[in-house]
Amino acid sequence: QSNEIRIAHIYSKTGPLEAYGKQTQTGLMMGLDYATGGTMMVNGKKLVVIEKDDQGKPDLGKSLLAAAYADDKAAIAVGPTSSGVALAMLPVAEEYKKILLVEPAVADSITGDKWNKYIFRTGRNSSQDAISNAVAIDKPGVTVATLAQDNAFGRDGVKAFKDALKKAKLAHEEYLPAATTDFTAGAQRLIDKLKDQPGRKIIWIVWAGAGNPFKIVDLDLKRYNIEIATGGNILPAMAAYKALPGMEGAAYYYFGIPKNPVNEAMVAAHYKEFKTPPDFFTAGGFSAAMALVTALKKTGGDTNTNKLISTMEGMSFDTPKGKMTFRKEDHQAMQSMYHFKIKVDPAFAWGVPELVHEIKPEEMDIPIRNKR
Amino acid sequence: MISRLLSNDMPRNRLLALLLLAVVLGLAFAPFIFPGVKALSVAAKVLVFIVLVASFDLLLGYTGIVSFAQTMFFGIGAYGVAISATRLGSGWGALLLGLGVALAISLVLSLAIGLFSLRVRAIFFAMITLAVASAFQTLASQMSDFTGGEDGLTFKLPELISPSFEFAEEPFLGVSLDGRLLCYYLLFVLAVVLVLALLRIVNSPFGRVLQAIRENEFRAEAIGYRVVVYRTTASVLSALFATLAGAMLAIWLRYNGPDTSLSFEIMIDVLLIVVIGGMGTMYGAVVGSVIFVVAQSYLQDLLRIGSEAASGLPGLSSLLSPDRWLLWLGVLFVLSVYYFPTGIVGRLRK
Amino acid sequence: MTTTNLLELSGVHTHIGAYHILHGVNLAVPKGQLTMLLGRNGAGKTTTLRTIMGLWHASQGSVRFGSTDITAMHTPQIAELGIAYVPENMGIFSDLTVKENMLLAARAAKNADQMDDARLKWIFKLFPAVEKFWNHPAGKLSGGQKQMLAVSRAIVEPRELLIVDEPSKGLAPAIINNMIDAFSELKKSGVTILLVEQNINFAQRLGDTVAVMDNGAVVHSGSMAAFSADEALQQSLLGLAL
Amino acid sequence: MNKDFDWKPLALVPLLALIALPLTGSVSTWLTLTVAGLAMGMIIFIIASGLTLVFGLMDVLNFGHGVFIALGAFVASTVLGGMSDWTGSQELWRNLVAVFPAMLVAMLVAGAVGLAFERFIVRPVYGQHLKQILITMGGMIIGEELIKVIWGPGQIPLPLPDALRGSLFIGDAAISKYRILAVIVGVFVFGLLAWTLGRTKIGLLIRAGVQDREMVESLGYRIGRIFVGVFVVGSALAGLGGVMWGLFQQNLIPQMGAQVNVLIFIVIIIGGLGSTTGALIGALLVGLMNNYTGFLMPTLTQFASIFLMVAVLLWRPQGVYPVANR
Amino acid sequence: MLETRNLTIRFGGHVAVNAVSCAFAPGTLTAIVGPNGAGKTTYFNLISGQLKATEGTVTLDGQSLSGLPASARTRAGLGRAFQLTNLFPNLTVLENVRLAVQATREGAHRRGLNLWSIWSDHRALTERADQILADVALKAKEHATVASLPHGDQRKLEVALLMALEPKVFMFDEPTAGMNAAEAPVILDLIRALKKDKTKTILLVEHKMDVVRELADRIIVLHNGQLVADGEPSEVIASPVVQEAYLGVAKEVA
Ligand SMILES: Nc1ncnc2c1ncn2[C@@H]1O[C@H](COP(=O)(O)OP(=O)(O)OP(=O)(O)O)[C@@H](O)[C@H]1O
Ligand SMILES: Nc1ncnc2c1ncn2[C@@H]1O[C@H](COP(=O)(O)OP(=O)(O)OP(=O)(O)O)[C@@H](O)[C@H]1O
Ligand SMILES: [Mg+2]
Ligand SMILES: [Mg+2]
Repeated sequence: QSNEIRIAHIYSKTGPLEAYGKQTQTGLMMGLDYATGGTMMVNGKKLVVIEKDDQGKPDLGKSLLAAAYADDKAAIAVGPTSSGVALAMLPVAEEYKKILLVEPAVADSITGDKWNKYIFRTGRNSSQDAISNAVAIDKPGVTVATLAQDNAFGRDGVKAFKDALKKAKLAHEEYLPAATTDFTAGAQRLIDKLKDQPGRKIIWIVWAGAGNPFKIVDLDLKRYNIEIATGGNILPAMAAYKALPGMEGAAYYYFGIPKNPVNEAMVAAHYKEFKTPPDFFTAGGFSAAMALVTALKKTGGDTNTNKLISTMEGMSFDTPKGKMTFRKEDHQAMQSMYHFKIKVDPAFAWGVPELVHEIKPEEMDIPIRNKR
Repeated sequence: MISRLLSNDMPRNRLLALLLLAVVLGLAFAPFIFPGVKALSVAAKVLVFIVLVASFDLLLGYTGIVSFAQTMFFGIGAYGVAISATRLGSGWGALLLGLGVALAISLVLSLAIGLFSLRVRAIFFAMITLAVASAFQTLASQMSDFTGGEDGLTFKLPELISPSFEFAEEPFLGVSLDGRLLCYYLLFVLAVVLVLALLRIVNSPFGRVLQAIRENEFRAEAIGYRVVVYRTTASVLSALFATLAGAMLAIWLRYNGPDTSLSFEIMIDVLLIVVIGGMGTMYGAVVGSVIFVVAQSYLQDLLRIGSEAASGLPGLSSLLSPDRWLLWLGVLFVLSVYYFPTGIVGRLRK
Repeated sequence: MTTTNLLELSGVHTHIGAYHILHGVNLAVPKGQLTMLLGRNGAGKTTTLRTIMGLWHASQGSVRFGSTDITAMHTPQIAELGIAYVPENMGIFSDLTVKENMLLAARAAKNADQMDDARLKWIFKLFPAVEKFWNHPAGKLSGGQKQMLAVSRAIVEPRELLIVDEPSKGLAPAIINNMIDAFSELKKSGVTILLVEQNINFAQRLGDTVAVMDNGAVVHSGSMAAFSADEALQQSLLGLAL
Repeated sequence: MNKDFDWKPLALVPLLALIALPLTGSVSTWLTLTVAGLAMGMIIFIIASGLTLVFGLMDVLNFGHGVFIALGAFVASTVLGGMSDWTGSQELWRNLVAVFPAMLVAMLVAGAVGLAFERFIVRPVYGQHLKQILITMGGMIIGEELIKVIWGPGQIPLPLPDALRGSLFIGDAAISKYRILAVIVGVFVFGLLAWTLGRTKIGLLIRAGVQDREMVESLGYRIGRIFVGVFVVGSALAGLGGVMWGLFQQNLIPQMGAQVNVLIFIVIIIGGLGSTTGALIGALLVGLMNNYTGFLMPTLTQFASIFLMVAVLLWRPQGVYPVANR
Repeated sequence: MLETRNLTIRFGGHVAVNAVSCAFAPGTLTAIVGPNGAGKTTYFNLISGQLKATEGTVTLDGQSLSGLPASARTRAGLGRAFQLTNLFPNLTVLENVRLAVQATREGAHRRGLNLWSIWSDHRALTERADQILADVALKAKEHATVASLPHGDQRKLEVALLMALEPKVFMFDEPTAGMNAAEAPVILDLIRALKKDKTKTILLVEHKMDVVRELADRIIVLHNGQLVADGEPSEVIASPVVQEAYLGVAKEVA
């Protein structure tokens, strides 16, 4: 027992987010492998990953996490894929006094008002997403309207984005039901609000899910000089960007952008194993692994929770996205984001984001929202 | 005595009686027989489903009404507890208030749906409830200030039934005596009482009229029963019991969200359990819930063993992959309709 | 007179679920004649007809139609051989109109215009209600009107054998007369008919041969004339004298 | 039939549009919304048309219908993926040449799977609604999982061929080109269905078979085969609908079938279970209603079609064209 | 006293029952005859509330029944057996009858809504049901499910349900149709016994003229929805309307 360090990875092996969850798992395993130099050992202790499938169901995630800590004696847990599951899990970590390293659930409240001291997060939060986008398009003379899902994810995103806009003017916020398939009506409202504005006009879209809001370009926004901006996404979703050459925004990750040895190693390993580039969530899983191994190495393989917490607070570690640092106050990993511009390259099935500017953590003022 | 308790509706088959006895004993001593957090969660889920499915059987099996809104009432119960605990704190008062409000809402809603829709064709009723239930789900995620949206609500309950409460230092038979255990037994008692109550209802003169209506509504009206009254009463009762089941779920999980109590998936599980167990027999709800919930909870583990065994055969192992557990659940759906047309209870009693 | 049998059941046993209903039915329906099948309620008459039509299958014994063994054939195939069947419950498609009901029975017609006019006229004359309610939903007809429609459907096209289960029930006396006329005309045109009937007068006026069932077996068969004459036999088989 | 044709439901469509006119404010906005809504209605009609046959006429509550829609879309993505030369072309005819075989293959595959579905899943439960719900639900789950096995669990793109992107303009109002294609396909499907069911005996036979299968067999029809045939056609139409829906969405997820289920059930119910004209009207009303509420009160869009259904049922409890007296 | 006044129903243009006014006194058996489609069943439907009259009223002992639904009319004392058998197919014979007994005995509407007593405790109901089954000679089959009964037995059960309701007014719609000549007397004996009671109003739709002749105190004739004759059985049967429109001149068979 003492020769093992058990890590539970709870994620959507099945369910609507299956594809995302699997990327995380791939990244996590690759990351552990890379960080331990292929040995899967830290200080003579073997790292054992226990996989659990939350199916995207919060209640299930909750009981799985409890079972992982209690029945499987996991020292640390990683996951989950969906924010809803993560929020249900937070109290369990507190109950069992064990660390939960959140990756890639994004809701702000995980490291905000629902946070407790056992929670760390390597993944970016909604604010980081929104603020980096704001930084990317915030210029004087620009008029922005937002198009978002009418749920907590969309509204949080727009709020953070709005708060971060300093120079540009916000003309309108459009919220559509998450299940929207036909965007004509929403687009028409946006056009009505924007068409008579002076200067550069941008619709900033924050959308996750099945619908495809980019179809609104079919209404020929160019007539009114309206542009579209949005964040990055997984590769299949970026296929829609092919129709939007020149579109700008800020992304969490794209395999071609960060230039560092860790990323190069990951991309190479991924090509080797799957013949495809790593995606969004692969990078996340990899980062989580790097954080874990870095911390465990520092404690000398000791999994005592309090010791781990004090080690990890303020800890910096290398990731495919460069250096990240767990902020002491809310345990959120501070990280770079990437201002990109879409280029169409026939060699790729998706619109290729080209780096315009790396937005360093210092350039973003990410609010601390927990009540510590 | 036992026969009165069961409202003179005895299992009428030795195997079924043994099975039921095993289920009751198993659930009564679950914390001691099946150690571990997961096992206890599964047992608690079984208890909740028994009540939920039994409440649905009152509607489907006994009255012959196909409704897809059962999870809506289930959700109302769960949200009632969740919202009041979130807003009013973790006292018993808040818990009971939430439950009371939830029951009242379910009553009004089921009455309204019942009076409107029971007049249209049966199949329309089914589709209308489907639509209403999906609208309700949307509503729950749109009113996120109140319901926590898609993320749901995590809340605290009275100390006595919370895991942190320990009423004895020493574990008993290897089981730590804490609030979680008390919570489980609270659920257990509730489930027993509610199922016996439902059994009483279906074996009352009222229950017989419901069956008559299921068989031939026109004739039931002709011999003097006001069909609308009976059917509406049945839908309301069923909604109230489902609400109670929802509250039980929320009490156990100390969490609630749309996926947990409102999703269509749960509705389908409930339908399937009714059919596997045997429609129109409360015992079917009990036996079906145990079998289904246990199978669902351990199917992935089972498949993992299967796929490891089949790892030599690439095609088979990708089908046996634990990630494709739903595939096998689907197959279970199909097979159970093929081979248990009258359900387990029906087959045993034959 | 030597007659060949158009339909012949020998030693037919039929089970419905766990129940053994027919216990070795032997029944011959001579070609060109009208055979009456009599018996108490529950004797197995309906079951016999359904077994002939392949709606239930005999577990033992055989059913022959002309030179074909139809014991194991499926209902549509049996019907295609030239058998029309009016079931006990009439089998009216109540959502469809009378016209549509008739059209379905007319297999050769692709649409209403292609139905045989002369034959329709004849049917309308026998059963005026069918014409009167031509475009009404059949479910709205009165009990007797439904019965008329059911029989009309069976005769909308010529068939070699007509099997009818209690056609006279619920019909007004005047219509029963029409029905009798119809069956005698059909018989004249060479159609073989097998009728189950409770209305003894009806049976007596039309039948050439008779078979009496009891407890799932045929207990008597012979010519109608002989049966009519033998009161003691009637008394013992049916519990009444004709 | 034409003399006493019931025109009232038909008038609902322009009526709804007229009511919306003053509410939307500007004529060009109204026109954009109306045309888009009608075209959307046509797409909905195409995906619902198969269900008119299967649920409406055959009375099979097929909750698995959505899986055929998904299947059609995924098959199309494979076919179109292999013809990128044609889809990537700027010329309309080349694009259409690519889309056409995609539709054909999708229909063939969906129809073939429908054949198996009928045989193994639906056949034992004709006439038993509850069991139909369960067993087809099981079929749906199996189908969805098999799609995941074949095409992977994630989202995959189905880009619209180049020449079908963008819009045409009437004054200030924009009409996307793809929707015009959808209208053409929709009208074609409608014509074909209306003709088959109205001018041949097949519709009658199915309705009769649902009521009293034994009697139809006793009349000498092999109702089993007819049912298989209709089910296959229904599935193939769902496959076609899947291609149209997929190209409209431009990306596909395995769950897409389940997502449209409620929508198409609503359309069929409004239409009166089995009436092709009714389904068309239902689809157009839903399409318009969604667009108008989407513009006027976006938060209520999700409830718009349900509201519409309840309103229609209050007016005509059997749907706009109850099939019994079509 | 059951009375209909000006009772009318139209289906589109078709007037199925046309302004029928008629009173039926307790202690009499009135036979209703008429060609198929004359409106006999529809007339019953209007009286018992299965159809809503376009015009006209139905009163029972001075109490108006017009606005009431079928169930309320049954509770007020109208009992009805159907022409096309209409039972609870998957319940047993005994349960069918027991349900009917429960429906009307001793203020039993409340008993029907009784959620909490155990059904099988109500012994009196079972005993009464058993007795009725004995009356219609179905006792031997009381545990059979209805769906498996032959047609004739289902007809008997149909009558048994009516008996169980113990109504003031008995409405029989061709009770012996499809019943074997040896079995029919069971039902006819029951009707005779009811007649002896002298307090019951009995309406009987029947096409078999020998039955009508023997049982009826009075015959009314419906033709195309209209009441065209009313009176003594022998008179009515002899009248030209009946001879021509109904019996098909003198070729009587039944
Ligand atoms: N579905 C069934 N299941 C079980 N038994 C049945 C079924 N149908 C009929 N029987 C039984 O079969 C026997 C014969 O019934 P059948 O209907 O053939 O009688 P019949 O001679 O036509 O009577 P009737 O004159 O009343 O119509 C009866 O005892 C009946 O109870
Ligand atoms: N719901 C309805 N809609 C339209 N027409 C109807 C309806 N019910 C009955 N009719 C018509 O009213 C007429 C009277 O029918 P009814 O059933 O009362 O006849 P009946 O006298 O009982 O005949 P039978 O002796 O054949 O049973 C028939 O022509 C029938 O078609
Ligand atoms: Mg019979
Ligand atoms: Mg009648």
